[in-house]
Amino acid sequence: MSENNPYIPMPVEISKIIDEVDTHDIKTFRFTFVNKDDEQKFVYLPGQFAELSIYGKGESPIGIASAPTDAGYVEFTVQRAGAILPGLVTSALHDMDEGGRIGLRGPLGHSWPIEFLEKKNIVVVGGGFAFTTLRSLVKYMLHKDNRSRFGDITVIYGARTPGLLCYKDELAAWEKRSDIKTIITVDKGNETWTGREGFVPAVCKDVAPSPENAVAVICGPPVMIKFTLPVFFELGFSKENILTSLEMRMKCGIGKCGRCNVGYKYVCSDGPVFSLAELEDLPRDF
Amino acid sequence: MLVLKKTTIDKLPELAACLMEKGTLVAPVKEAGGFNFRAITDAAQVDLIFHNTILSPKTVFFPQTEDFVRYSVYQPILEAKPVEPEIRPTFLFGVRPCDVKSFEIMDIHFTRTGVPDPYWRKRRDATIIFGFAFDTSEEADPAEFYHTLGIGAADPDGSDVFMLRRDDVLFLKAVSPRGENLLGGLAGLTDAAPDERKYFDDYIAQGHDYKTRYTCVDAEAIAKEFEAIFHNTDFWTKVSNACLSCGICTFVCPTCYCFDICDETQFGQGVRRRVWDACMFTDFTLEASGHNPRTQVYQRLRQKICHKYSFHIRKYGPISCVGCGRCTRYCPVNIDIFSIVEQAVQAKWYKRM
Amino acid sequence: MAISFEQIEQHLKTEALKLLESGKVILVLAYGRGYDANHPMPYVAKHPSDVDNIVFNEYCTANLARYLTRYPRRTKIAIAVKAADSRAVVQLIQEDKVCREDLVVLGIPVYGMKNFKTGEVIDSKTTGGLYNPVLYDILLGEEVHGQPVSSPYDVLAAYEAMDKEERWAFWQRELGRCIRCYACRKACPMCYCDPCFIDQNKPKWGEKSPESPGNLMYHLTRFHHLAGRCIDCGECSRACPVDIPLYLFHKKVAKDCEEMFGQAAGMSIGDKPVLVNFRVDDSDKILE
Amino acid sequence: MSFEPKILGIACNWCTYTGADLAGTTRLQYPQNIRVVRVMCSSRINPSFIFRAFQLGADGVLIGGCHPGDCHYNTGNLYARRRLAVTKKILEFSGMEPGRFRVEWISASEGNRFAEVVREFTEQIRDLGPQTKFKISQ
Repeated sequence: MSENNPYIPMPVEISKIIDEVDTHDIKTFRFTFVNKDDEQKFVYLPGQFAELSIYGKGESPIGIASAPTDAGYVEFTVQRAGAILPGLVTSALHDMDEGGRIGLRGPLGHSWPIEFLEKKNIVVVGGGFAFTTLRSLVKYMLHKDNRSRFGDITVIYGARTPGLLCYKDELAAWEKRSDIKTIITVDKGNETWTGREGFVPAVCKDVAPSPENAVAVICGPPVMIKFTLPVFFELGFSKENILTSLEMRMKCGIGKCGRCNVGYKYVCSDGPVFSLAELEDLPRDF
Repeated sequence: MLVLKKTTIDKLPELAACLMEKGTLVAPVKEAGGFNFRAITDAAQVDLIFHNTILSPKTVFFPQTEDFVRYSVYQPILEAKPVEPEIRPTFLFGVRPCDVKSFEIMDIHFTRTGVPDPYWRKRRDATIIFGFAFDTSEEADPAEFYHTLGIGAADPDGSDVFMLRRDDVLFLKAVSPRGENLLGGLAGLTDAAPDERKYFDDYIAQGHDYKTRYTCVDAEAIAKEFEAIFHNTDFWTKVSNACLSCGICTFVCPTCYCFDICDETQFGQGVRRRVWDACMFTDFTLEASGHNPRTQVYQRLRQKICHKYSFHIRKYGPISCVGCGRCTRYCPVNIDIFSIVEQAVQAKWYKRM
Repeated sequence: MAISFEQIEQHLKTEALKLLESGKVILVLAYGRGYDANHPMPYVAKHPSDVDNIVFNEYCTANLARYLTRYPRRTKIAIAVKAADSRAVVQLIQEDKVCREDLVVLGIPVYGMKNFKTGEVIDSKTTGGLYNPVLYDILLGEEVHGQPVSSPYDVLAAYEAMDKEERWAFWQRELGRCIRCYACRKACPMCYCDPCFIDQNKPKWGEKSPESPGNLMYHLTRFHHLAGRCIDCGECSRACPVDIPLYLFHKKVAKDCEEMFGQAAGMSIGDKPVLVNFRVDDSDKILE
Repeated sequence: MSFEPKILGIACNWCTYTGADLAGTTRLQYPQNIRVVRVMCSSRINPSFIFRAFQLGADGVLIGGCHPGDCHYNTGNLYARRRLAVTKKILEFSGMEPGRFRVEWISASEGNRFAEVVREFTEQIRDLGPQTKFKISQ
């Protein structure tokens, strides 16, 4: 039963832990595969997710934060969760050290539609730590082999405070590059913050990316998505060209356990990436 | 060639013993609360004088708990061992036609689409199904409505061997090649006489005339109808006012497949297993972030009914319901899925036709 | 029989109509027709025109008090209660889950109810054995007197007489059948916790799979949580799809509580539930 | 191999636990079969602790609290008394040997009494033998 059993995770080792934010509850974990075969099998594209699996605690679906162009490892940015029922997996993971081993099941779900994005101008809009799969997308597009396949890239990324911005080094590097326009905003700055202040929807309105041959890729907390979608719609983006990623409680990740459905679609196997046009076809039950 | 054999009800233990030699026999057994399918340990346990079981025969292919991996929290992950399920040739004996139909519907979900589920597939492949016609001389149970779903009281489709009882004689007909092979090798069965063959064929043909509750349901149309009333909160509140939001209807249902994956650790040793879950439970969709898209009873009942009569149709084609009536029969407050469907049918499209 | 089911149904309809029309309540919790006459279901009448759908017959066993905690406070509700159900209402008032002022209690004096699944007559074996509601604003009919009264605890004698090994085997067998559909807790008017202790994952009190240890933990703790609160309506056992006689254990705990603390659950609004109360002169003997 | 009972002691911080301390500091001998968990008050003890302890292999559970009337929080042990009485009845009706569960009031000055109770209880459990009913098989 161990061969090709979709429920059995592959072992991975934590090779690096990066503390992303000043509240220390969001960390990026870099994993290397214990079995080299697994690395060959783990072929993914930005936007997909995987189940992080710790025996005795459970499994947790997390978006892949690294890009397929990062050879030899995969990264996941994980927040310590638990509002009503404690997040057992994320807490256990946060308590682990480099060298620890856990299980990984994936890649799961559909990626951002790379072929559809090719030759188009891309507007990437992210908020908070939901930026993970967007970071993967941006890294993928910025890779020297891929950059020419895409048009202009604009990144609009916001967090509540400067300390809560993830991937600070990378953001700084992007800001220096000429082939990507990076706009970073915080809801409320501090004494050292010299960048923009303001909510993501307002900033989007302000920046007003052109809808001409452009696709908006949006991911963030529900309230940000709720207010950002209309902004892009007003800017003239068609519903097919506004993409977002949904979240639901998942267990199996392969469309069998039946809990992550929105209408007739399973978020895990039919999503998590949906265009606004697709979402409008589904009942508002998420 | 049509193989039709017969035996008598009092010789049932002999037939059971014969099957038990060849593998595991799963058959209806009378228990304290009613009948259930159980692995038979004593041939005399098999009891065919039943209407239908409490839990559906899906328990054979999709047991309530299925172990995936055994692990120890003290040992590295590489020491975790996948659990090899013990799967022997199985004879699933005495399954009602509507339940046989449910296997076909579940096959679509588990093995015919997406990533196949290895456990369902292996168990399914190892099993020979003995369908068993309803007794059409009895009055139908008021909860049943398989007629609505186009299933007859004596449909042999999907079975490997199909059985029917005439007083104290039990006829067994091979439906599939596997069934034919099996029947040929079973001792103690005698060939049926020509007039009995006629009786058998007539009985099956007449199965469709046997009336359970009926309403005109067309898969495509009903799917659309439920989509149209999905946001009609008044309708859903009304039908769910009585709902207790327990898990009975989903646990007894032959086509409900939702499960949870849990890690259960005792004394440092644990097993990761899947356990049935129910969309009626409050924490079914509760995310770790605290967000729960279905906090209200009406949302959960709506999910259940729309899943069966709308989402499943759009995703896989058939209606995910076989009209066995279990959910209605065991509901502590008599919520009836048939009445809800009927109300939805009467709501609009039926009138338009 | 002093009063027929048809008369009660008539009274129920009349009172419900009056209450809804006058605006004194915004909803009436009563019984409506299910898929056939023998299978009525709880029904919520919100509009005077809904009143026609109200029915009452011998199969109307459900305890409607279960639905009270589903509505926000200050919702004006009229509720039809039979004897045991009225105790549930009293108990909920004691626990401050509902306000007395929000409720119009329509009492139904009745005996000879039947289980709609089995047709069995429901008497003091599975429920409290009372005929008249202990609390009502409007009585639909007249109080029943002169019927034989038997103790609800008589049925326990056989089980108390068992030795502990036999009893252990009995409960192992019964609770071992549990499929963890949680109908017992959902049918129970007193089980209103969200999340229920068994759904908590830190600490994880019991296993989720339907095997003996988890079942034992779930049921024993549930019996404990209902100690001094169970009003003996028997709904848990009737809801159970595999017929586990949960009422026996609940009755036993109720009996012990009554003996030790001298108070039965849900009999008077002024009482305090026994386990959130104490007397300085409680005897240490109860611990022996 | 002779049977060594495993006993879970749950003791209130103010009386029984301090009493146990006193037993220790005065070098009183009592069996090592008891593992004491300290809680702030006997009324903090959730009955599930007791069921779970038995499930996880305790052969006996001993609960210690302040004498009624002496509770550090005035009334905690009075609630606990009622609650634990119910726990005892439930264990009994489920078929568990009643002798495996005991509640004792032991004050901070009763080191002797603590040692005595533990000795007595351990012997009692030893006589009852291993607890197999609730224990989850490995």
